[in-house]
Amino acid sequence: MAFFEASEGPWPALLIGVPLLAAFTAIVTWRAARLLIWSGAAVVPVLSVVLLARVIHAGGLRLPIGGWAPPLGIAFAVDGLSAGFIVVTGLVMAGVLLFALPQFTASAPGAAESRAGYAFVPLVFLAWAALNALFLSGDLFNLYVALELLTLSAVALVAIDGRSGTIAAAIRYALFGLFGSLAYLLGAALLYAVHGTLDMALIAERATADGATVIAGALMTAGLAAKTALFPFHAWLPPAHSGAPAPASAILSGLVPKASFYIIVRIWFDVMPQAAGTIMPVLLGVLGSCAIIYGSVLAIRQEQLKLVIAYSTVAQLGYLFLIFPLAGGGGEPQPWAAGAWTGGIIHAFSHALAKAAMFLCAGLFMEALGHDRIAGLRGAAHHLPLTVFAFALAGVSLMGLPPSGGFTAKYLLLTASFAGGQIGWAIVIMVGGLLAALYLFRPLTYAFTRRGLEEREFARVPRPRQVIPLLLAGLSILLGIASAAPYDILQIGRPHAAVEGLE
Amino acid sequence: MSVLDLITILFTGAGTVFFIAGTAGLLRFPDTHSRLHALTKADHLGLGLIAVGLAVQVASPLLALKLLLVWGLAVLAAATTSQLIARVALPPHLERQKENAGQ
Amino acid sequence: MTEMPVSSAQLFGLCGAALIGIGLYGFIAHRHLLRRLVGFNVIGSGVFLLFGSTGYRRVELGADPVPQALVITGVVVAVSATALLVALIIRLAQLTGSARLPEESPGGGR
Amino acid sequence: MMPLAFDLFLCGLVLAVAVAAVSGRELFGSIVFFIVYGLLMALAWVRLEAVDVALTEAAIGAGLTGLLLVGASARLRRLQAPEEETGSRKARAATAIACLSIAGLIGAAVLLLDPRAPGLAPMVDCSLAESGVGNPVTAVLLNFRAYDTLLESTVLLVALLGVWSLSDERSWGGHGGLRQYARPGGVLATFGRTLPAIGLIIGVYLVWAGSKQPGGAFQGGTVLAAVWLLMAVAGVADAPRVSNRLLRLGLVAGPALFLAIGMAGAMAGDFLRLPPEHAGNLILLIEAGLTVSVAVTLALLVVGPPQRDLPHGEPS
Repeated sequence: MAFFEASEGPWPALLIGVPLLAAFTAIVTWRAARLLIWSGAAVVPVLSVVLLARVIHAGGLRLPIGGWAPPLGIAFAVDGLSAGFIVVTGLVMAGVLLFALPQFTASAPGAAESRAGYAFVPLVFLAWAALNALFLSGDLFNLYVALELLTLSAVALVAIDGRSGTIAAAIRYALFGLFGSLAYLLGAALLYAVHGTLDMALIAERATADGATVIAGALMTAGLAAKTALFPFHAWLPPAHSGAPAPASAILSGLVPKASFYIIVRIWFDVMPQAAGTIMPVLLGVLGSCAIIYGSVLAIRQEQLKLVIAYSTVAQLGYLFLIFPLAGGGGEPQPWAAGAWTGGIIHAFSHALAKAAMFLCAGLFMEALGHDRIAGLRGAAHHLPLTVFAFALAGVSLMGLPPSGGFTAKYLLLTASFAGGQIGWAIVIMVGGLLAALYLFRPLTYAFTRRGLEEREFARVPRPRQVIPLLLAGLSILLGIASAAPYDILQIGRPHAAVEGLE
Repeated sequence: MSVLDLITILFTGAGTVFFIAGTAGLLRFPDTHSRLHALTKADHLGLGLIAVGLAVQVASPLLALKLLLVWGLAVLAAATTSQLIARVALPPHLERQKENAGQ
Repeated sequence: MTEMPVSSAQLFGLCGAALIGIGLYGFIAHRHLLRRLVGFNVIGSGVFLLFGSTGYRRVELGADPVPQALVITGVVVAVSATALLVALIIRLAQLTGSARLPEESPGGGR
Repeated sequence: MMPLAFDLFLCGLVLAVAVAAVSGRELFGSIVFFIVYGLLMALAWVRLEAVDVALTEAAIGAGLTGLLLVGASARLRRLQAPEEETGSRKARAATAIACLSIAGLIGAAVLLLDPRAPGLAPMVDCSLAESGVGNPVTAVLLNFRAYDTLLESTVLLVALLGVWSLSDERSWGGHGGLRQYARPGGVLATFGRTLPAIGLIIGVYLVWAGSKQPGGAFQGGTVLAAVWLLMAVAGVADAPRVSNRLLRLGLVAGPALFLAIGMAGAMAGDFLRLPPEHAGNLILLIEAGLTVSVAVTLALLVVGPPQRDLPHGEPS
């Protein structure tokens, strides 16, 4: 209770309450969807920034909910990491909703309610509430409920297109996702049985490396890794992410897997770092490396743009897991750990922004062309220059070229692996960047080819919609240009051991 | 051992026998409908007997009434569900016949 | 009170662990999606039973209500997931005539 | 020794039925075994002195889940979706060994737990007086950890949105695809008219009793949902159109009321705080709202996506 003042007041609650209220309203009346999107996209990101400002001002916050302090009650736990994720979520969600506005809301005042339109708007708001709830939560079981809310809305979003292929993809995703949630829940139950609380901060104080705790950690990690599509649990991701409508794909690929990754990070860096041992971090790193190589190679082989982007997500999620061998593990904190940890998180942010931008670009290509075959992108740069530019900008971040957020992230990871004498990870990171260049240059090359211009029919795409992916891609670049700010913000509320080091 | 105890043993014992018979039917009968037949008849007679056997043991008459109420509700619920299951379990061709006949 | 080799709480906890294994088998070994769903629900109730059993270790204090409340929440979440999956499976069968997932191919896609 | 022997027997039975449910030769039989399994599970919960969970397990875990599965198997059979053949014997054996070792690992974790750990029971007892209710499980669900329950009530909504979105484009806004099984004037139709009254009383009683005894919004709501479904199946009431505004209000009423009370607290300083002097009434209010929403949502989840246009000669 020491860190909390009543003046911190309603910000965390509003970040969950406002999207929920929007979702409830949208369930009752689809006519309000347009208004809800505009106001939601305006209000919630502002709330996230206010929360971030409070965190910068006051440091980490702990707010017991309902006046019941843990272990009996649940507390919001906010630090730089959670505030950062909430702001990125806010930006991506706002962009996606505005992008989807003409697609999923009434075009004319008297238009009839449509199936997909009715479901899409509340589902996105519910996913938003779930993401915010997840990043704000300080309680393991509460995380489970938020995670399930997120998973089910994500599954519904995958299936919203209604074709048999996407239904099958949604089922496969649901099976992986729900199984992952159960494994996580089992781990949380065991931790409660050992420590008598579900509050993460309290468990961190009490945690030891006893057998039951280690088994619990392994179960939770396995379940969450399946939800994060870590190799070899990645099979569900490409069909699910490429089959959904573009705005849904942007959320699914940019944000949803980050949520389960966030929990893994919380578990191994905050809750029970001493139980990590030496094998688990290396195993996660190896699987991450496999994901980078395997995902990239398959991305190169795809013929459809959305599948390229989806396989690229498999690869890019792999980088996130390199922070476990580079920054984690039991034993004394290493001087390079803070750099690697921050690099991994910045990678998550920049990938969220860049990948959302890419899927929105793919959506625009599909709208203009009616398909997303790479070979059919000829002339795109001429007809949709803004979109191609946004795609290229996002690509710069994914490849890790300066001055993007992706570059900062990979630079920090590389530095850490050299500093720690773990050259193997560095090689994987560099090879991964090279492969990313290969799979992204192919669509870009086609887009810039002018040959065969006359045979391609490009439908007109309104300019404001083209600006949204451009803004998102621009933000992922900005993350690299102004990399000092996210670096400092992420250290807020971190245990001291992790902050020292790389200066 | 009082007379009441004897009644309890007698009734619950008889109830158990019916349950076992019902379960044997469930396991041995060839199709859903005959299994249903075994279950609904035997088990609810068994449940009633056990409820009576227990009712004579409890202290307050209200509690005894509750036990019997449980039996009554179980019978009603079972009658309804068995109707439903029986209809769901009709093979498709019979079902279509039934639908055609109904319309 | 005589020392038992296992307590009731441990017994039900072990039973939960075994149920998880049984459910997992059904979840992995079958291809028919409804059967996988049955497996999923068996895993779920095994997890719940294990969770609940740990709240029953100190009988003299009374059963711990926190795991009970959380299990109720879990059961409701599980039925929500089951309902969504049932609808998806039926839709898949309506569209493709089969209640199984098409085989995976690394080409992925439609 | 007797209780332990009974527990041992019960666990053995549960495991045997679970094996039957997972590996039954035909799908329908395996689902029936799953329902039996759920009921035995409820018995296990009673043995763990968790009557609230037992009620939930019986109503939702066995009843509603069973209903969903039975309904699905019937629909699949009507679609003539073929039954399956499982993989090779070798693959199945490998799977079985893997599952066995995972279960063993989890079992080991169970045995490693400290048998004397008290959990939070003493703390719940201490704060029970301030919670506004006498049933500790209800106190945890609707006061100490009310936030979980708020999110949980929206999970149901997400599932329903997902189910609805699976309709045909042209059936959107129409009625749910529930089949009516009753012949007019048949046994089922009679039950459909007589049982709802009893069910209504039981459902409301479960919610009302939840503040002091086992019961609550989710258990009561399930019973009410079952009553409604029974009426629909028996042809007494029709599944409503998904475009019905009143229906949609009913869906969100409970969670929205819950959220409103929570936000009122947040504005006063503490999200979801229930002042001890009003906590009892507020919880009853939230439970009443949740019961309506849970009942409507669960019933509609069973009904499934909108599938048919206005049925002929059926009063809406």
